[in-house]
Amino acid sequence: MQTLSVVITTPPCSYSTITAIDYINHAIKAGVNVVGVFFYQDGVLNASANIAIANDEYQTHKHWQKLNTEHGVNLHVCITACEKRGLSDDIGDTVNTEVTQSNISQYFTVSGLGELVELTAKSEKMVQF
Amino acid sequence: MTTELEYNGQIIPTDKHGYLVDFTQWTEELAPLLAQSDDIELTEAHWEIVRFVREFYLTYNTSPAIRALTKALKTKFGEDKASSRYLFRLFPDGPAKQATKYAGLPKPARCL
Amino acid sequence: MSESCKKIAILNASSTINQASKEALDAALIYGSYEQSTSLFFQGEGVRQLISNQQLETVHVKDYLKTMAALAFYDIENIYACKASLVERGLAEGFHLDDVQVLSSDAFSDKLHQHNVILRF
Amino acid sequence: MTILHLQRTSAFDKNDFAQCVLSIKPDDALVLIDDGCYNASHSLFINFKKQNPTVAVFHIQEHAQARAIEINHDQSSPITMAKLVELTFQYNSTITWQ
Repeated sequence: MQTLSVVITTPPCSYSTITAIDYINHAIKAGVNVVGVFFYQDGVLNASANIAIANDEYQTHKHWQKLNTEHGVNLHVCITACEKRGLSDDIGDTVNTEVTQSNISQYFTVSGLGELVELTAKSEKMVQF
Repeated sequence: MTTELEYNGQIIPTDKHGYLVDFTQWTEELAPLLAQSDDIELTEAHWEIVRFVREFYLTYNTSPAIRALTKALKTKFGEDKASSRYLFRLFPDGPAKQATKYAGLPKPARCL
Repeated sequence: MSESCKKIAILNASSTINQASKEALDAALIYGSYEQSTSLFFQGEGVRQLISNQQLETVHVKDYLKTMAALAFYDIENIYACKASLVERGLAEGFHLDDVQVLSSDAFSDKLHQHNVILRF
Repeated sequence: MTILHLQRTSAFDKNDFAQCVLSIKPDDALVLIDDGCYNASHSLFINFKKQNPTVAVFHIQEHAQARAIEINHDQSSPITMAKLVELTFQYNSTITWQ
């Protein structure tokens, strides 16, 4: 089976991201094993749990969700790139509070660049969008 | 969890993970205080690494990831002190994480 | 991961004072620290990252260029710059790194073609 | 080894395409994607075609259509996204010029 990983560096509101999702869906349809998607640079913004896009526009975040839930595609975000951009899985982890919260969508996995290296090693092809 | 250290009547701010906010405020006297929060008493072996990591940071503007650290240590101290086993014995939570803290450096990026 | 003997190329295409350039270096360092054979390529605006005497701190940008001097500790030894990009910008080969190989467009592309994975930032 | 070049930006806007054409070898292929389709009428593309008549060139048909770009089929072959997936596996590596 052909294996593929994809690196996303474009934000959710960029039309370029639509092309990436389209490409991944076609890869799955062709029977390619999509090992994982790695979100880096502004691409990590796709993982925000707070994205709201008007109903008559392309629902980038829902398409990522679908790739994860229906096709089991692992969506990895670089946590360092996330935190720089206001996305975190431990909001509230400051003095006097034990509660940690996350503004990263549950369909995404908090990872580091090490995961990019893993995906590179595990996939026949790596395509950047 | 504190967000500052008090030393000699001076208040030195730290981040929520206990790392100094401003690495230029570090002095050698602060290292044992920083190590205390992890229940570590600094020995000469610890100091070698702490000083080395600080020098690395001042030269390259980054803290070395574990592999780069061992490689750099090998050149200076030889094979024995450059194994990650040796380093983890000194810094059980991870040499990159702990040695940088005691050296007054910023917390290494979580993904590195 | 030791079974992987892929060669990784990080193609740097952004100018110096640009978050993308720093994040590209971070990615390169990670590949290096996982013992992946990694090369750095500088082309287009990317060649500006190699020029010496830049003072990033003047505009409050962390001087990540200093980190490039540590590349050898990450086993990153192949650093290539595109000659045409330098010439086009009127830049002399005054680099802050010693081991930069300046290559013609053809030779630069030949080197790129020796890599299995190419990421461009 | 061979490279599949994915050109996503327009040379009328950015200079990625100028670097892309310098990097293409005879056995590589070029795919115009997204705004990359605009390059079909850019002098860089026209010169590239003249100098490298044998290099395979493709464009994503829907991407050209969306932008009302007419591309002469002897300049570039229209392909679908499904074909792009196939191409990914026919070349050793890909570079995304964006």
